[in-house]
Amino acid sequence: MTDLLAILIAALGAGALVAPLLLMGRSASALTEPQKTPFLGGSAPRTHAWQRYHARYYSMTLLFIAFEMEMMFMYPWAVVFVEEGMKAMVEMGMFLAILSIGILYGWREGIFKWQ
Amino acid sequence: MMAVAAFVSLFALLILGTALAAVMDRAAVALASGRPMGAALKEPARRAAALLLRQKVETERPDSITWPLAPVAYLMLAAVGLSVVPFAPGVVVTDISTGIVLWGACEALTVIVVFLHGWSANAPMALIGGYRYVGIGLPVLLLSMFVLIAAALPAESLSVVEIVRAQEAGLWNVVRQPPGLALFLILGLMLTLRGPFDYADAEDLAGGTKAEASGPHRLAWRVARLAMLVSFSAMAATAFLGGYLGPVLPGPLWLVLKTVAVMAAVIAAGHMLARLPPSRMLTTVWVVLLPLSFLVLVLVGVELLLWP
Amino acid sequence: MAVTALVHRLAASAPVPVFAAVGEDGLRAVDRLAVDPRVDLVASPLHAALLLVVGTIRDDDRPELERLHDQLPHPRATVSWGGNAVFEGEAVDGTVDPLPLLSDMHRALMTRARPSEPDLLPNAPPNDWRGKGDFGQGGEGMMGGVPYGRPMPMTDDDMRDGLALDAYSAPFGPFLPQFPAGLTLDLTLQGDVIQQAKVLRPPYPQHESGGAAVALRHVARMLRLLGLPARAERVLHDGPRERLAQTLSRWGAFAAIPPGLGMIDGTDVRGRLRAWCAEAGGGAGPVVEDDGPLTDLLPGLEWHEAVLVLNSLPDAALRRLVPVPKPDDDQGEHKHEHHHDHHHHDHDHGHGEAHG
Amino acid sequence: MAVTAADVLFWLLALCAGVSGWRVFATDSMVRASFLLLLSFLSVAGIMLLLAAPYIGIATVFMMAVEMMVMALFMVMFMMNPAGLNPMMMVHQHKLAIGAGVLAFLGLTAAILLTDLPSDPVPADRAVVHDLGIELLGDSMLVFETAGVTLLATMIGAVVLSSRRGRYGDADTGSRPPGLEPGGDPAGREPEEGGGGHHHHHH
Repeated sequence: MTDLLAILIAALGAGALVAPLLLMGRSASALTEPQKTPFLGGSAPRTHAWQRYHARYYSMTLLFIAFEMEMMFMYPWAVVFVEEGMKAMVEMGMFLAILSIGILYGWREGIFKWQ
Repeated sequence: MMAVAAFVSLFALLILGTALAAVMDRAAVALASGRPMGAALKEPARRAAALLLRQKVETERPDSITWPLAPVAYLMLAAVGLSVVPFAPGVVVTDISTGIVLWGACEALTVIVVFLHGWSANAPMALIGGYRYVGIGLPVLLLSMFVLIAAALPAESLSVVEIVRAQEAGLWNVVRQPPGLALFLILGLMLTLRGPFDYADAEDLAGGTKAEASGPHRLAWRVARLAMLVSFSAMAATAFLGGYLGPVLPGPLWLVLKTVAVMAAVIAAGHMLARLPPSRMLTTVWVVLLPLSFLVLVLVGVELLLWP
Repeated sequence: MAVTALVHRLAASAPVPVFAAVGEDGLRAVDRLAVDPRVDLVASPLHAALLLVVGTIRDDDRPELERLHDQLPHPRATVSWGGNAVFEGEAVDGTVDPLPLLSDMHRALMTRARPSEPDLLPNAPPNDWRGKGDFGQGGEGMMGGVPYGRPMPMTDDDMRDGLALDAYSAPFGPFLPQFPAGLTLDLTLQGDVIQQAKVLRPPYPQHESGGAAVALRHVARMLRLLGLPARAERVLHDGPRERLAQTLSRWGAFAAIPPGLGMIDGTDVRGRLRAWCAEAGGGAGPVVEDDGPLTDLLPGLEWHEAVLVLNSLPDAALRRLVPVPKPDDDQGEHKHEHHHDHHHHDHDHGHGEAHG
Repeated sequence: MAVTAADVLFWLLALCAGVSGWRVFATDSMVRASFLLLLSFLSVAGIMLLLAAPYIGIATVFMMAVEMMVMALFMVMFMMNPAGLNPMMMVHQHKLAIGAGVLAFLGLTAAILLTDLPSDPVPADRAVVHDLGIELLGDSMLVFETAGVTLLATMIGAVVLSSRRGRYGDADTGSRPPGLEPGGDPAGREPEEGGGGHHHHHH
């Protein structure tokens, strides 16, 4: 519990430092419609910018998620590495082999490029 | 008592470190560009004051909750990241047994915060900046997981305090695994949106996620970026350079000195190399840097087996 | 209060944040201003206190210039430097150094000694939306109407992976700092990849004869776009010199640019950057003979790559590659955007009809 | 019974988890929905820290952060009106949904109240991560290896399904949306409309 409390206090304390800034900058004059136009080098946008955004790396994110899950096993493994010695070393080989195959396959399929 | 000392140290390091980072940042620009150095000391305060006096403009229909929240959350994450760093033996805000996992979680949340900053303005330049940052930021997270796990191997613990203790008993991690520190610095560039890893706030997008931020909002974003630099540098100094360890001088001073050294290295690295287009960088991270971090892990593992 | 006074005093001595709107023959002056430590040449008008209009501005670009002016946060002011477009603020001759004036005006703005300039455009949303629609936000159904004043982007095909998501189509320019000055492109993007490009207005002629100094400024611009602004300033600071290309390779500038990008006449962006470097050392600059339209070069490129391509071209070649648009070109082109097939004129705000 | 600080924290976190979980279905923006869900998970992670489960707790934060980020990317990609500029209903079949919700709530509550839950307090300083590591390299080795291979299969499957470019050419070559009736016209957007973007002419 002390851990959680300490983390919360650190976070909220830091937030309180910068939050006043966000209440400033309003007083001078009211915002007008032309001021609110998003910047396009002078031109006016036709539509909202929010859209079904075509993130060009979407295949990569799927590989990334599986990768990430695999890596969550590595934290407990790291703690017992010295204790388990050779067994853990072989285990690591297994880990890295799986991850490397994932990377190699993804690379061949070109998912690390902008689709 | 120790707890109070820890909190005081945390906020002192965060606030003073941010101010110093701002000065160092200007000094680095002066050094790299050939401008006179004289102004670097006062310029950050002057720029901050000028931002304070300007109006905060909002776009037509922003996400008015997440937009102002992004800089605040960014700074909060810097503080949480710093909370696992011990300032002296026994002086640490939280000696959580999974310190490096907590640090990793802060990294992941930072990617979200930067994305939200880009998304919330509902403006094209900011949107592109936010999205392409996610594309590069996510795989760089994996890099940092590997190098931090490698740093934790000799300590037999995920606690940052234990990692320092292991370095006290044995070698500093920078000696044991120098490429680990180099790879970790890449994470620093990514977390603080700098130089070759500044995909969010880049020049080619007219400022990217900050293109629509003005006045105090922009100041808050800048402060948060610098605070994250301090937090990252303290973590790098602790995980690789022995943290508060060192002869003659008191521990906290050593930590500050090493933190400043890492800050200088990250700032310098930001001016060192050209930025790749995102597609090219994505391939580089997965195909070159990530396998390199595998190698670091194998290296440390073999080393520990041979010389336990 | 003492604190307020201190903040005002500090702010007054800050580097002057300037957004430069570059017109005909204005580029050289702006590039010179960019290396001055007393000025902070910013990338977005939202970061600026002063709008600096450099060189002659076309009449066509006046509405855009006015919109740019209004995007600056208060307190703000305009300075026209050697140009024609003075709608407000101060003007200086092109031969005079504007820095003293810029500093004075910024100081006056920050200490509230000079009033902020009011908007030039009427205070009206792009389309009338208040109180319309089911929820009073101007929208209809799922995607229709003009929620909060603008329609939503609509679905379109994608040229790269065939995933039909929303296409964002907008005019970019003429004062976008990372585009050649004056160039206005009608771009359709999916994500950050350009699907279609059409030239609305050509870049401003800069009437530069070439030579080492011009080449050096081109190199500096490329370096800024590659994320090395301080190095770019150093290059300008040190002046023309030989073996510049070797220095750039040490910084990874060539390695960063994908090979084959923006290939014209057998030379890619990398090759043209190398030629700029050679010219800065007294050699020959990049030669771009092909006159195929620029708009064929851009589709399929990601934003960062497209910006690199645009900035790698010499001024004269760029103008040759840009087909001069016919006057009525604007009208018939946006048929595919069936939701707002009327053209947005820059002047008529507040007309909300014709939306499906 | 005295109220401890841990109790207060627990109720605050539980409230935050519940409220943000509810707001997920009450917001119009896909991005907000994703990150409200994340906030809910963060609160649950806080409760896990209270339960002296630091690894599971922090790992939840880590995993959920990246997963919600990726979820937000895909939600925005595939939902019309992703930012909710026009308000919309995130829930359908209200009566059924309310009925199912109430039933599930009652069932779970009953299960909690009626079960005789074992009480086995874990000391806060127990080295749980170490124990987990020993378990993974000991008795649970096979489970763990199987999970690794399963994840590899996931990676390859995800790449196969989502990547367009491949060794044997584009994945969608010759593909067309299925018809609404057998042999009918492709569903979805009309070809004319979809091809409308290509009506531009070069000059």
